Parts: sequence; structure tokens; C-alpha cells
Amino acid sequence: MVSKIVDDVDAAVADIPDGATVMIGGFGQAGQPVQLIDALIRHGASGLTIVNNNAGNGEVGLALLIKSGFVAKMICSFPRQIDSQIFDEAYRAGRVELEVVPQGNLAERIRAAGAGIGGFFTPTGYGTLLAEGKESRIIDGRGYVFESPLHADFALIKAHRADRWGNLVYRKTARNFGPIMATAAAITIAQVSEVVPLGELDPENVITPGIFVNRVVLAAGKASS
Amino acid sequence: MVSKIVDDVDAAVADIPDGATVMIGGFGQAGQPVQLIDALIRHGASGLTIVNNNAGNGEVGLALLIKSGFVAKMICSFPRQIDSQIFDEAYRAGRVELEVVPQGNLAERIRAAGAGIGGFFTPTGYGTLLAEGKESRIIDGRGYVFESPLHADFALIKAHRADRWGNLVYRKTARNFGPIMATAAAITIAQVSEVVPLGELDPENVITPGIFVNRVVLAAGKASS
Amino acid sequence: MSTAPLTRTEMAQRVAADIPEGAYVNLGIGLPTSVSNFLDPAKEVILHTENGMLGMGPEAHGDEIDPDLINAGKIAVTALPGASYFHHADSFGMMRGGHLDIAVLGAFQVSASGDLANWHTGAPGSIPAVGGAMDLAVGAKKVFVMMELTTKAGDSKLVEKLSYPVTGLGCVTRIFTEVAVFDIDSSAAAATGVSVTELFGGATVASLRELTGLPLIDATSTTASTTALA
Amino acid sequence: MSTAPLTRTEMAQRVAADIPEGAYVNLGIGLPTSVSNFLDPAKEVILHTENGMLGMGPEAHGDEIDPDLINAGKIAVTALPGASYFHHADSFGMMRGGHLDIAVLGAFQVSASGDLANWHTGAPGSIPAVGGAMDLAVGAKKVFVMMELTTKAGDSKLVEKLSYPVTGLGCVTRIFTEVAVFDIDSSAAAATGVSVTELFGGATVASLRELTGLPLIDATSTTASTTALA
Repeated sequence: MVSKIVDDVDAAVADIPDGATVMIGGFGQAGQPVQLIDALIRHGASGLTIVNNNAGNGEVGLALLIKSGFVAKMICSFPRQIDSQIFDEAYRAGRVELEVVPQGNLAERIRAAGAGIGGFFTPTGYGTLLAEGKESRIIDGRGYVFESPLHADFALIKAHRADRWGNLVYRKTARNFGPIMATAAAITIAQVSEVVPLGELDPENVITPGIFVNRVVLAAGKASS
Repeated sequence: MVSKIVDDVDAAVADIPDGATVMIGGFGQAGQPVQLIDALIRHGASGLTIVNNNAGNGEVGLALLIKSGFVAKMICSFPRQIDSQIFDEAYRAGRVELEVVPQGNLAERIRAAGAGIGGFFTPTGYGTLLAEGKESRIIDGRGYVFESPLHADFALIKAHRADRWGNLVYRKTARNFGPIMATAAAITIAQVSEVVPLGELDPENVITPGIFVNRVVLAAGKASS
Repeated sequence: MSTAPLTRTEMAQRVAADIPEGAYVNLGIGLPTSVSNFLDPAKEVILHTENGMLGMGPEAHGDEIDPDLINAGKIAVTALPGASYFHHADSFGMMRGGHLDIAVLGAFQVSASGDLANWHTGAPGSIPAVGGAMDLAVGAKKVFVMMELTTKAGDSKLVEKLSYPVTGLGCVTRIFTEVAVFDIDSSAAAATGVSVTELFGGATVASLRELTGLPLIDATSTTASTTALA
Repeated sequence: MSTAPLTRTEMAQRVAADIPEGAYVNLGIGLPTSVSNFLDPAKEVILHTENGMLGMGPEAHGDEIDPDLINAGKIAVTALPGASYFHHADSFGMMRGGHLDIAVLGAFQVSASGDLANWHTGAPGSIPAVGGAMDLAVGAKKVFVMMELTTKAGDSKLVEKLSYPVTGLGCVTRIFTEVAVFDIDSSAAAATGVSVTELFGGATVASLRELTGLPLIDATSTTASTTALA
């Protein structure tokens, strides 16, 4: 019998090595796998490259991971926020490297990695500072920039329900990066609010098929944040 | 009040001009919008470029459209089938041009058009006859071929249920090309089995958001096939 | 013609009046978000939020607040009947693929050829952050900019050539300011592609030509400043 | 070692034995489809069909037949608990992105470096048709080929270099035939990358070397011919 259910978040992240590239789902708090992030902090792997839309808020979750000194590089679209003081300070102190990617290019690069695309031309960013040093091309009279797929060693995502095959459904706008990050990582770990029996998720409505999910962990109790 | 519901299939296809590029959903019979195809035959636009996975089966639907002499070119992955005699004869007589595209590249080219991608590198077809004359590139030690987006003037698709905003859900493997063709055409026309009140489709389960759909027509009665 | 420059509320009302029924619209973070307050509830406009939703409803209050249902500004919102959720690649494909009718954005500067600057001041030491700004700029069929026409220092933000870092080239189609509405025809030569279609609060085409240094076309009597869906 | 060459049924059984529990597998049209008949029902193998489904069940019969639920060969099938449906771009992204553990395909020829020919005979006047063959060849982590070792004319279909048009380069990892199982190590030099891991029906490594003209490695006593998931 196939079962991807793992007992607890600490076991789920225990093999993430130093220097890994880790995608973390979420847009703001919605879809952020806070309990997996807390487990990653406890686990203590260092020199991580983190892919997330933002660079942490307040003093919890991703911000706390950065504060703990485990993050060598952030790949994101919008690091600077009203409460991104942890990242701001780490960045200005030169402790964290930053790669800023337009949000849609970030999403498309993640999707490309999951779909085996070697690279693509996007109009977003053409003629801007963020295209400097990148290949560009005029196609049918329009300017495009070449972007490469963005792969990860691990993806930590949050979903709503899962079955033991790892099929996932999400909740509202908490879906955001989860489905594409699940496709782009060698190992995808999903924290979910509920595990249901196999066959209970309607096959028409499964958003992430279990083929993209390696481990499912029921996020019980309260996260640090 | 926004309503994309059109009274009948003939009205739905009435403005398709000669020479148009028309995507037609379906994989075999599943998802084939037979009643819209029949309306297109009655409408009589000629010199069409048709995008479909196959090139018609038997003497109905797409095969009949080809037989009627309205198709100048087929873009597909698998024209040759046990019952593709209509296409076979038209092709051998030089009446229909053929562009064969590997099935996944066909899907990805359609998706790229819908997503505003100017082109992409795919490993599929690299080193084969179907890559001849195309740009190729080695990326991280692997061979890739450059493929361009595939746009259409119209897409004719079949879905299961719709609301008046054009939100669609599909049924089982009849989903196939519908969701991506809907994104790649200037005008998308969906034949559906049922129109439900706005708000009845669960927002979590909408597969094609109405932004991609211009006309919805209830396919009542029996199609010619 | 109004007798005073438009307030921010009136600007939002003015933008709302140019959004037709059935339009798929993305309202940028900040001032553009307020446009939603002035959309006629009797006409259906379908709002997109780039974090993954169409059919976004008003801001959520009290018991309606659900941390899993937020807009791009991370504010709790509601969903209308007919809404749909989708993931980030689909959402930005929707934008990049040209499916949105209108995006309403703020700006630091807009050039006479429709180039937009709204993501980065270029100030030394500032941390770059772009979010979805560049995607919205290149993606929507029409890009409306909503901004005050001058900086605090009194310089025009409608300029011949951007001095701020570019967000998107040749993308802005209409600019709503407190003193005038401008249309940009990006197919015309940059310097001659800008028309004034409406004036508020005593501004004149002549005074705006002086302020902007551009040979603005006077279209105040000829242009019906409404938007039809393509 | 068997005393007779394997029948087609036995070949399907032999392939099935190399598919471990939990594997995500695509069975190509034709002979490979029959492998599903020999998967142990007690072990869960998750079948993919490229027209848009994971968790495909057995062929449908009688009242189960639903024209909206078919496999890539356009045969009516069923869905298992845990199934999911998706559109064509997602389905082929799943393949191209390397998420399938195993694809089982037929072949006209396989080269010593794992090149596959199975889509086109190259015969003059034949209408080209590729379907998903090239996507399956490049996409799966392991590509199993199931074929008779020789043509009707008695020529080996395992060759040093393809004479048929290529489907995919360096993609085949294992070949199941009626007389032997071969493993291909595409990191080795082409001529020396092919091992014989099992023999059936009296074939010997020497006889196979003669038939194929390849310096086959004898791994019949050293290789455990089972597949573990990566």
C-alpha cells in the first residue's frame, strides 16, 4: 500500500542538507507552510537558497529562518515590505544574497522546471534593469527576455486536504505557488489540515496529483507564529 | 448583466471567416465539440487551418469538415489512424497541407500562446526529423528544440457545465485540450451539456475561468455523429 | 469641466467610469484599489487579483475575514458568485497572455510613448522589489495609470523620456490625473502621441504643454473618453 | 532460465515483475498496454494515460463504459480511487518534466546507446504521425522497451545505430524481448553499454552477440534484474 503520510514535520524535513535549494509556498501568510518552516529552523540546515514570493514578514516563519542565519540566498519577487525588517537588515549587512525576479517570471520559471522546459522567452521585464545581462529577442515585433527554469531540491508547501497518494486540494487564494512548486522540486513536502481516505477527493477537483508529492504531514496544533 | 450564452450553435460560429485558424478540442471522440463542428460545416467558411490532436475519424465531425473541402491545413500530432481515410485521401491528393507536431509540444505551444510566452525550448523531438530546420540548443548538457506559440482565431471546445460568465468544468478525460485551447484563441466557443446559475460552480473547481470564454452554447439534441 | 482639481476620490470615480460592464480588470495596490469602491454594483465588472482569483468581491469585514482569501495587497477580501481560484503560473499566464481588459496602476513617471516607471526609485541603497508590476504592465490590453500629474517638487510625471527605471515599454494607454486625462497612442511618434481628452480644475491644454514640455494634442472636444471592450 | 522463448503474455508478465509498488507508469499503446493485466493487484501501481489521467483502472466493460473516460489508445477504461484528471499541457508537462518513473514502449529498433525508433517507418509515401511517442521517450525516468528481438526477416532490432527515424536519443534503459532482457547504460560508450541480464529459451550471450553484432556484456549472473524507484 502506498502511503506518503509522514508522522511529524520534523521527520518530514530531516534530510534537507546544507546548501539545498528550498522552495517555500505562500503569498504573504496565505499558503505559507509555517509548521514546516519551523521544523526547518529546528533542523538547522544552513547555506540554504530559498525561493518564495517574499522575503519574510515580521519575526516568524521565513523571517525567523533568515534571522537564524540559515539562508544564504533569497530568490523572490518582492522582498521589501513594511515588515521585512529581518531580511532588510541581513541583506544590507551582506549576509544574504538576493535575486529579484518579476512575479510572473518567477512563477513561470518554477512551472518550466516542473514541465521539463529548458527555458522560455517572456515579454515581462524586457527593456528593464532586471533583463540586464540576459538574452533578449524580438519575436513578431515584440521584445522578449530569456528566462531559465528554476529547480529545487525540496519544496515545502501548504495544502488543505490530502489523501495517502499525496493528491492535494488547496483553499482559496492559499493555492498560489503550491501547485507549481510541487512540480519543480525533487522532493515535495506538503503540510495539510486534513488527511482523507483514498477516493474521497473528487478526481475532477484534485489540483496537485500525488505524482508531484513525496511526503504529506498533518499540521496539527499551533505553529510558532 | 454579463451573459455569454448564445442561443444556438449556428449563431455561435457565424462570424468565422474564410482562412481562419480554428482549434478544435477533443482527443478521439472524448471532448470533441461535434455540434459546433457540424455548425461550422453548415456555415461553410473555407481555407481553414485546423488544430486538433488528430485529423478526423470515420465520416463525421472533423473528418466530414475535411471531406467538405473546407480545410486547407491540419496541425496535429497523429493524423494517421485506422479510420482516418478521409484525411488520408485528401492529404495524398494534395488538397490538405499537414504539420505534424509531437503531442506534448502541440499542447505546450497552445499553452504558450495563451500565456504570452514568445517561444520555448523543449527536449521532445530533439535530434529527430520533426526538429529539422528548427533552432536547437544544448542546455545543461541536454538537447532542446525551439518551439513557437500556436495562436488561433477561434477555439471550438466541449465542456460539461458552464455558467453565464463562461466558467467551465469538464468531464473526465474529455477535458484534454479544452482548457488550453480556450486560452490560445481570440474567440473561444464552448458547447456544454448544462448551463447552471452563476455561483453554482465551486470556485475551487472551475477549470476554465470565464475570462477565456467568449460564447457558451447548450448542445441540445443529437449531433450528426 | 470641473472647477477644482479632482480629489483622490474623484479620480477613482473618474477611472471607474471608464470601466465597462463585463471587463476583466486588475486594480493595482494602493490608490488603484480604491477604484473598486466606485464601480456601479448594477454593472458586472470582474476583478482579477494576481495571487490567484477572478471575481474578487469587496474587502472582508468581521466574520467574513478568512486568512486564505486575500488580494495582492494582502488585504482580506470576499469572493463573488462566479469566482474562480487558480495557481500563480495560471494567474500570471492570464496577465501575460493579454486576457485582462484593463490594469489600473500607479506610477512614478509615464513617458510620451507610454513607457511606465513604477517599481523602483533607483535610489542608491534601496532594496529592489518588483512583485507583479512588470507583468501587469506588459499583460493587460489597456493599462490605465492613475497618478497626480506633478511630484511634490512640482515636476511633471508625464515626461518625454523616463528618468526612473522602466517597468514596461510602450504599455500605458491612458493616464488619469487630478487636472487632466491623457490618451497615449503608442503607434504615433512619441512626442506627438499624447492627447488631452479632459481637463479639470482650470487646467488648460496650454498650461499642460508648458508643464510637461510635450506638444500635447487638444482632444478635449473630439474624444469621447469612454472605453469599449475590444 | 526458461526452456522456450517467452510468449507475448510471458513478456508482459516479465515486464510487470519489474514495476515496483508506488511507481507512476505509462504503458504505451499496443503490446505494452497488456502489462497492466499482470500487475499484482495487491501492490499499488499508478497508471498514467497521456490524454489526462493518473490512477487509471482496468478496461471498462458493459455499463462501465463512458465515452468521456478513455485511455491514449481510445479504449474505454475505469478510474481507481485516488485518480485525478488534468488537461493536456499538464499531462505532457508531467511526462516531459521527468515525473513518471517508467514508460513501457514498443519499438522498431533500439540502438546500443539507447536511441529509440518507434514512430515512423520512414517508408516513402507514409503519412507521418507521432502522437505522444517522442514525449514519452524523453520524459520518463526509465524507458522500458518491449519488443521481439528480431524482425520477420530475422534481423536484430537491437542495433549499433538506428536505420529507422529516431524517436528519442539515449532514452531506453531496459529492453524486454522473448529471448533476453538487456540493460543499457547510456553513460558508457555505445558499443559497450549493453548488458544481457536474463536469457530465455536457450539463447546464450554468445548467440546474442552474433545476432546483434554487439559486444554484449554478460550480466546474467551478477545483475539483479529488478527496478527500485529512484
